[in-house]
Amino acid sequence: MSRLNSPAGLLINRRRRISFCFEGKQFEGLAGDTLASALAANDQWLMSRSFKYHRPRGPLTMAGQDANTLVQLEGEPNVLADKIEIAKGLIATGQNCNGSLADDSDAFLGHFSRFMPVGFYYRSFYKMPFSKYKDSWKYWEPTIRRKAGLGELDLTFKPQYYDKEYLFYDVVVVGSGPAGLSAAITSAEAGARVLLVEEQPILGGSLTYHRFDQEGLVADVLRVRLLAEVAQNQRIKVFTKASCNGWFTDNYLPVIQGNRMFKVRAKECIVASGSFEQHVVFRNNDLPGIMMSSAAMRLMKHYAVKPGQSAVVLTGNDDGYFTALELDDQGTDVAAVIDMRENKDIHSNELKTILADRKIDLFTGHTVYEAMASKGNKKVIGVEVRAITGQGTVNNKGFKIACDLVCMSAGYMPVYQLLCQAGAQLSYDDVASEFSLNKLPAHLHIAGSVNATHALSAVLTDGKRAAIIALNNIGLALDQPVPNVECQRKVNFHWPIFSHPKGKDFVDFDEDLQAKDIVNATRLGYRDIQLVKRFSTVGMGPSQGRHSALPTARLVADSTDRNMTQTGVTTARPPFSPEKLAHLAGRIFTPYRRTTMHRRHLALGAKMMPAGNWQRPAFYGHEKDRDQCMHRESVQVRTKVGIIDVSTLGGIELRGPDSAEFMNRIFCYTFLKQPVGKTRYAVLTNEQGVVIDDGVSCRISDEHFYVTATTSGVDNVYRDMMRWNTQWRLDVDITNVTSAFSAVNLAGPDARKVLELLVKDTDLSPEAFPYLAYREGQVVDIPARFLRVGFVGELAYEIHVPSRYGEALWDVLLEAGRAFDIRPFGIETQRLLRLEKGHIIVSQDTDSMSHPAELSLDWAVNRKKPFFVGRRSIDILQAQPQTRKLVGFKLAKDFNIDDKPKEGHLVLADNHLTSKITGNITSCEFSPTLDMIIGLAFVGIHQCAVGNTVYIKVDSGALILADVVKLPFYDPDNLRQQI
Amino acid sequence: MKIINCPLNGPRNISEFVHGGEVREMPNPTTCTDKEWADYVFYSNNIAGIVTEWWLHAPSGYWFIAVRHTVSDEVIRTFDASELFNQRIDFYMLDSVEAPL
Amino acid sequence: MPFSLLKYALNNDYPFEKDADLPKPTELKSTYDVVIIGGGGHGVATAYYLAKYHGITNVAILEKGYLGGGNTARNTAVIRSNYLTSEGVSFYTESVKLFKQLSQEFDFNIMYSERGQLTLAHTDAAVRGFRQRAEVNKHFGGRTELIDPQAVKELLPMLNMNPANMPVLAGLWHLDGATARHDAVAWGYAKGATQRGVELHQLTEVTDIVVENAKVTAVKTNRGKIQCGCVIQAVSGHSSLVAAKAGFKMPISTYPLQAMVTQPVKPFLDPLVSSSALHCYVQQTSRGEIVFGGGSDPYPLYNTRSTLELKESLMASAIEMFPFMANLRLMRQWAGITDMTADYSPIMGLSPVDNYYLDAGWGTWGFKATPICGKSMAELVASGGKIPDLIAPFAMDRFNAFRQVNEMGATAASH
Amino acid sequence: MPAITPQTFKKRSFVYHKLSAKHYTEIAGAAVSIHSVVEPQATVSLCDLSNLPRTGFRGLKAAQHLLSVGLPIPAKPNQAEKSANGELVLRLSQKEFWILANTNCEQSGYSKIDNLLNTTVPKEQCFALYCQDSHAWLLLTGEYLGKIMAKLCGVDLSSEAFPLGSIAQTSAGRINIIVVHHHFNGQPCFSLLCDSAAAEYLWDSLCDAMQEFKGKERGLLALTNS
Repeated sequence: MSRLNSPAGLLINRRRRISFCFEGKQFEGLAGDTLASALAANDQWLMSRSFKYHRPRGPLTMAGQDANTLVQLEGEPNVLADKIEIAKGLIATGQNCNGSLADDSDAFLGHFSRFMPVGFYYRSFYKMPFSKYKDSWKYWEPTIRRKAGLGELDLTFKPQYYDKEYLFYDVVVVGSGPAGLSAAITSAEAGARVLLVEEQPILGGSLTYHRFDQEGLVADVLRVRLLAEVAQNQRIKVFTKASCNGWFTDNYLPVIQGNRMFKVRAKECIVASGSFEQHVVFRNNDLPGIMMSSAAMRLMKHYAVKPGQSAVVLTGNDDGYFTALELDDQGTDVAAVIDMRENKDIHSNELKTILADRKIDLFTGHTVYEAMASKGNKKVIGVEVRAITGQGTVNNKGFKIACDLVCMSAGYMPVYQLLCQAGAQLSYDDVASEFSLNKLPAHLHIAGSVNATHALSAVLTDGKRAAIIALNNIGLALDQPVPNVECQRKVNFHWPIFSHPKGKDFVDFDEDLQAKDIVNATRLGYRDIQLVKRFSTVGMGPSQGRHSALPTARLVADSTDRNMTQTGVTTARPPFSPEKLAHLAGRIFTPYRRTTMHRRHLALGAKMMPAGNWQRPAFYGHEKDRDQCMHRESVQVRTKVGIIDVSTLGGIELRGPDSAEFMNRIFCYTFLKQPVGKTRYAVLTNEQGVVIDDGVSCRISDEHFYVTATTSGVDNVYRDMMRWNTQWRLDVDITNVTSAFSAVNLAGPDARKVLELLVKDTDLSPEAFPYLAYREGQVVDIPARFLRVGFVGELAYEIHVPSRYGEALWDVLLEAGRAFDIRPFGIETQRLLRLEKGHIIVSQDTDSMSHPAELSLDWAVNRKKPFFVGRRSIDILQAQPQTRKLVGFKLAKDFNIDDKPKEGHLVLADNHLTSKITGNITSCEFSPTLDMIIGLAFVGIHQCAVGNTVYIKVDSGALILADVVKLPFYDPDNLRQQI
Repeated sequence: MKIINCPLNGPRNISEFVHGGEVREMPNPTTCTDKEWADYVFYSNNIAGIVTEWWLHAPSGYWFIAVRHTVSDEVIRTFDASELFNQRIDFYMLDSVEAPL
Repeated sequence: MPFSLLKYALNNDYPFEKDADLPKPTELKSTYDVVIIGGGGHGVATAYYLAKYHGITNVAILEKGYLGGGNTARNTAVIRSNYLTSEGVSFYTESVKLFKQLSQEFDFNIMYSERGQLTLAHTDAAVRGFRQRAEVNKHFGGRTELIDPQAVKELLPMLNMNPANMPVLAGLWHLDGATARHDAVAWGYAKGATQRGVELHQLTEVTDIVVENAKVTAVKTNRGKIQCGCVIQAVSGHSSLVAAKAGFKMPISTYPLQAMVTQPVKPFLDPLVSSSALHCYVQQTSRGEIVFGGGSDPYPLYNTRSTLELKESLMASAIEMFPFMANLRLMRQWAGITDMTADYSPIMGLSPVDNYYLDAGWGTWGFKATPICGKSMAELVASGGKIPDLIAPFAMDRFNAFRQVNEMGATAASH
Repeated sequence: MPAITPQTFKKRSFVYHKLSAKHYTEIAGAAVSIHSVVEPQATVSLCDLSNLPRTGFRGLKAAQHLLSVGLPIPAKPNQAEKSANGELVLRLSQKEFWILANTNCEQSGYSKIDNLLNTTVPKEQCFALYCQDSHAWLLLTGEYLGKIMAKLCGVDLSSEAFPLGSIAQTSAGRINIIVVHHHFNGQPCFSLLCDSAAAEYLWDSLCDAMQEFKGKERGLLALTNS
């Protein structure tokens, strides 16, 4: 494993060798190597197979900006080999190949490319002559799906720990090239707190690999100087190996580093993201060994890897010459420099003379027309060079040059992704033949080559310029003049596209798209760049058009007679580079709420069920014994005494002179005259007249109400109350006291006996404390609010205590209740008990259309009031003929419980299975107390009379007959709750 | 993430806020026509431009008013609701509809 | 390799113009019988059926951007009919039927793929609602069942049965659930419509609508004024704004809806899976990418910007459902603009302006209705305003009468 | 007399089930953890103060009421101020105030809170709040306060942006909390007040966030004496 001598190899530690495994073979690399550089150092250039034709692919950018080096790790697909560092024992394989990477039996697909014109799958795979399939896509899709996709997921993979952190900075600089460094230093020196974000392991950007001068000294000297200044400045925080992966409103920047996503808020953001070097389109331009000049430079300078023995440099700017010099210096024989520019367009004569001095052949006005490959297209072995005769046209004769490396410098595309996400726009400069950015939002700035500034000195000034403008926004560096930046350097060749009749002249490497594919898409009528993308899939691959955007725009503009700016590129969307779901999810926060009695329920073996963020006992016992448990618990409540934790019930306090007036406006019933010490049922409708919540209103004093709300509803009820009163300006104080109180409902004939053991300061006798009354007292020494309400239809006390006493309340009640066989019951049981009483549960027995009349709640609505929320809508609804009603129904005594209709089953208009749906079952249970199946259901208005038969269609498809009955089912005269 | 400047708590991430819909005047429920009421309950100008809206800062339970552009999403101004709602609102029965609403 | 591709192989320079799918741009005429505002799936479908079944071809589709560039391009291509109300289910059931034949009908592959859709219930309330949806669906001939956790597990062995501490209590298994190449649907309709003489004008924006004594007579565009017999407005995401040009309000508020997609991986997920409680739905495309969608943005906006917070919560849900996806990489995030109605049902039919027909309020469920909506709107227009029974319940004035068609819950996060 | 446990009294903390503390003492009629096993190098400590007295008042006359019992009134909302006796007065809005007991536990420190409740509260425009029960009270002390909270909360709580005496009513780990930056034993600390039903959740979230900094649960005395 030979490496170039220092100073080459900035990123590697020559003393630490690391062994790893690729495609089952053992390799050795150096610490700091990426998988790709280590493989290249071992002369292993084949790293992946292409998406469609399974063509061999090797390094293209060496910067993680292409899909050519996507490999499979254990438990992780689609990993960029030129980004991931090797580690001891790393095991990687190629992906998307049938067989092995070296021997992929799907490679034959390449020969069939002529059968696969752009969008071919729209034109085929749906007809199938002489076949039983009407639509043959059913038949083809599985095959095509198997071929599609790249890596494979390990379905048993267990996620590791990822988390997130918020950061706040005055200035965030994205990219640490010369522009970024100069911007960061300028900002910090002016007193700003700066975050400098760099994807690579070291700062410097192009200074770490690019060559700016003949001797190749400038870059290192400058980098060392700037890095020293950064290191000295305490105000600069440096993130390396970190990717700023998006721009979101108000400079909100996700920066991913290690297992953490930092969510950075920047007062000012300076993007110095540089530019992507662009490839030249010619036949077989995708062969391993053909790469961007910058890739070859990175291999040498970062990893001390010799990119090839004999090189051809294909360029459209001066940078190619410097690449040639570097290759020459590093012992790669430079067979020729092919400059697409005509002689007259090459301004620097000394570059030519240096090549001459070094005996490097230079062909100007020429291009590589085709690359020759070794067997199986595994590696480039030479190129055919032809003279350029016009835009994209060449002589019909050329000459061949043998080489194992082709470096391409067609020019650059600004790294516009973050900026276009921020709303910046691209416009094309025909003279410079490049896109440039404009219309940036406030507080977002660009500097360097992303700002179409290419000469090193200009780039440094541009960083300073951007910084000063940014600093001025936050009141810094006000005294410093804003330098103006001059840069004439032309780096883009106007038409580096040389289509070949035999194709394989790739525009998009990710998607195996050739020049003709793009043109043909427009010929088929898909002329808009967006349609071209959608039809041909250009730019839809993992590298999201980093290299295909510019040539595609050129081809589309040319074939639709529109200019480049009109044509544009497809929309840039986050993320900048593919990001793991784990990074986005981070340490997942799933808030939960617990009542103070939670541990007691668990200890008693409750089957818990989620209720919003709460957990509540459904019943006590094992899931499979649901019915028996509910049976036992309900009978206990009916015959002795039971206790249920109702702490999750919402509680809202209204205090002040206008409390009653406010209640009157919010709830349907009237509350002005509600007596102190009494409770009252309160129904809530929204402005559409739909019932959205209900609760019990307690009048504690003239100016003090305590009203309950449903567990899931209270937050919205409270918010609505607050908003209404922000408008009404009534003199009332509204407090959500839901978690300030823990509460239980002690229900059953023996409830009073239990309570009498514990309550000494309150007369619990029916005379002193009748049904629907409200009292305050103490349970032992626990301050408590007592509500005598009848939800379950027995003598019952709802006991609300300050939450800190909640657990103790449960303890003392169970202790005292033991003498009476007290048994806790869950909400499933409570649902059965209230069903026996015909009480509705809002959201179970109501839907998003139910208004009070449909629920027979007219009695709880006072339409004589001047106003309550939803009142006018109710008037309108009541004036219309009703269509349905919620009624109680029962099944025949002997009905088989196992065929019990379920909640959600349908009510039909008549006894024909196909007849109109008139309603649905909202509640249905077997009542052990009544020994029959009972329920609530919406039925058509013509069906709702007591005594009617309704037809229920159950999931088996059978029709069940049920009788509409008067509610309540149990204790029709409501005597039991009054005792 | 977008920042909204809460009049009580200062600039905060929008995830701390709950949108409460446009600030709209309720027609007199006792005198308006059914159509006017339906219009109030269901219909909306839903304009692409500057709207005045209710926003709640959830952690502090504070309702305030924001003026926002529904295309640029720029929040132009936020202020305490008392600027718009500065006096008690009452409702009256039909026989006294001339009373102010 | 199918024969249909042979011709391309035999001819090295195949004249693609010969069988172009879409004609080259042409000049606007001064008058059309029918002007359709909006060249999305619904607009071109309506034009297609007008031409095909009613012989009405003097039709101009005016698209301010590019064909199918609105929500047709941005939706996540879920096709299903498992709604809640009789009105909704019977409507969408018809749509699914039409979808199945489109490839043959167009002679253009829309890649209709019946995968089945599974919606997870994590609360007993959801179980009740799902059971009702299943029953209503079956009642109208749909293939939908409520399945127990065991059956869910068998269908998706890799699913976490207790995501975010929300146990999977049941699943709504909708066999008719399918997906298709959403763009291709618009292209196929456009192909069929233009081949029958309909004109598709892209980059043509309606700037004003001329209404004379309560009757629409012309539209003004950035390319000049056009007289017209009638207008169909099919501009999802901008319904209120275009209606305002015609002078009336709509019961709509407009919200962004975001979606995202991962890098392609080998197929492992057949059905479309969604969880109402986690506000997340997941499907794998035929290209191997995983597409995620969630709930709408929390406040109204006419802007397709992406937000990080939505992506964070959606990916958290995704990992809760499928933990092994943690190392999968997200590639792209985008957004569409959706018109939400108060009852989560669309608006189709007449408007306060004569000869001005509405196809709006499609919220997050417009794509799956494309064929039947186009067909019904074409009937409506061809009959000169006689409303087909199928869409009668969706008239805009249902709101004046407080007669909503409530699909809330049947739409949330499964689009 | 048997050792005091969290269940000795009927008043119980909302997070006591999470505490690993072995020893408790009585403070204001409830058990407060006084000590936990903790390595000396613990740079961050989390302490449950839920059983320490606190109260609040809201209304136009609330400020007046506080003044009448000799408590200071912070100038602006979202500011906190220590009273002479060491109570912490939080101003949460123009007319809402919370009072947290002095954290160094001489019983005298607590009488003041009781006074507040017992001394006649103005009849109107001053309503006692229920923060003793509606909210749990956790104390985060030591270094890295800002960095720990930055893993849960989107508000900049670094000492520069969130100086001593600041209050943030915000959201952490997706629940609402009130963060107060004050001094404890002369050291900067955060008092965290969250919905009492979500207290165990916040406790878990904080323990997770502290791990990186070797944070540990500690008892009140252990803190005061350190």
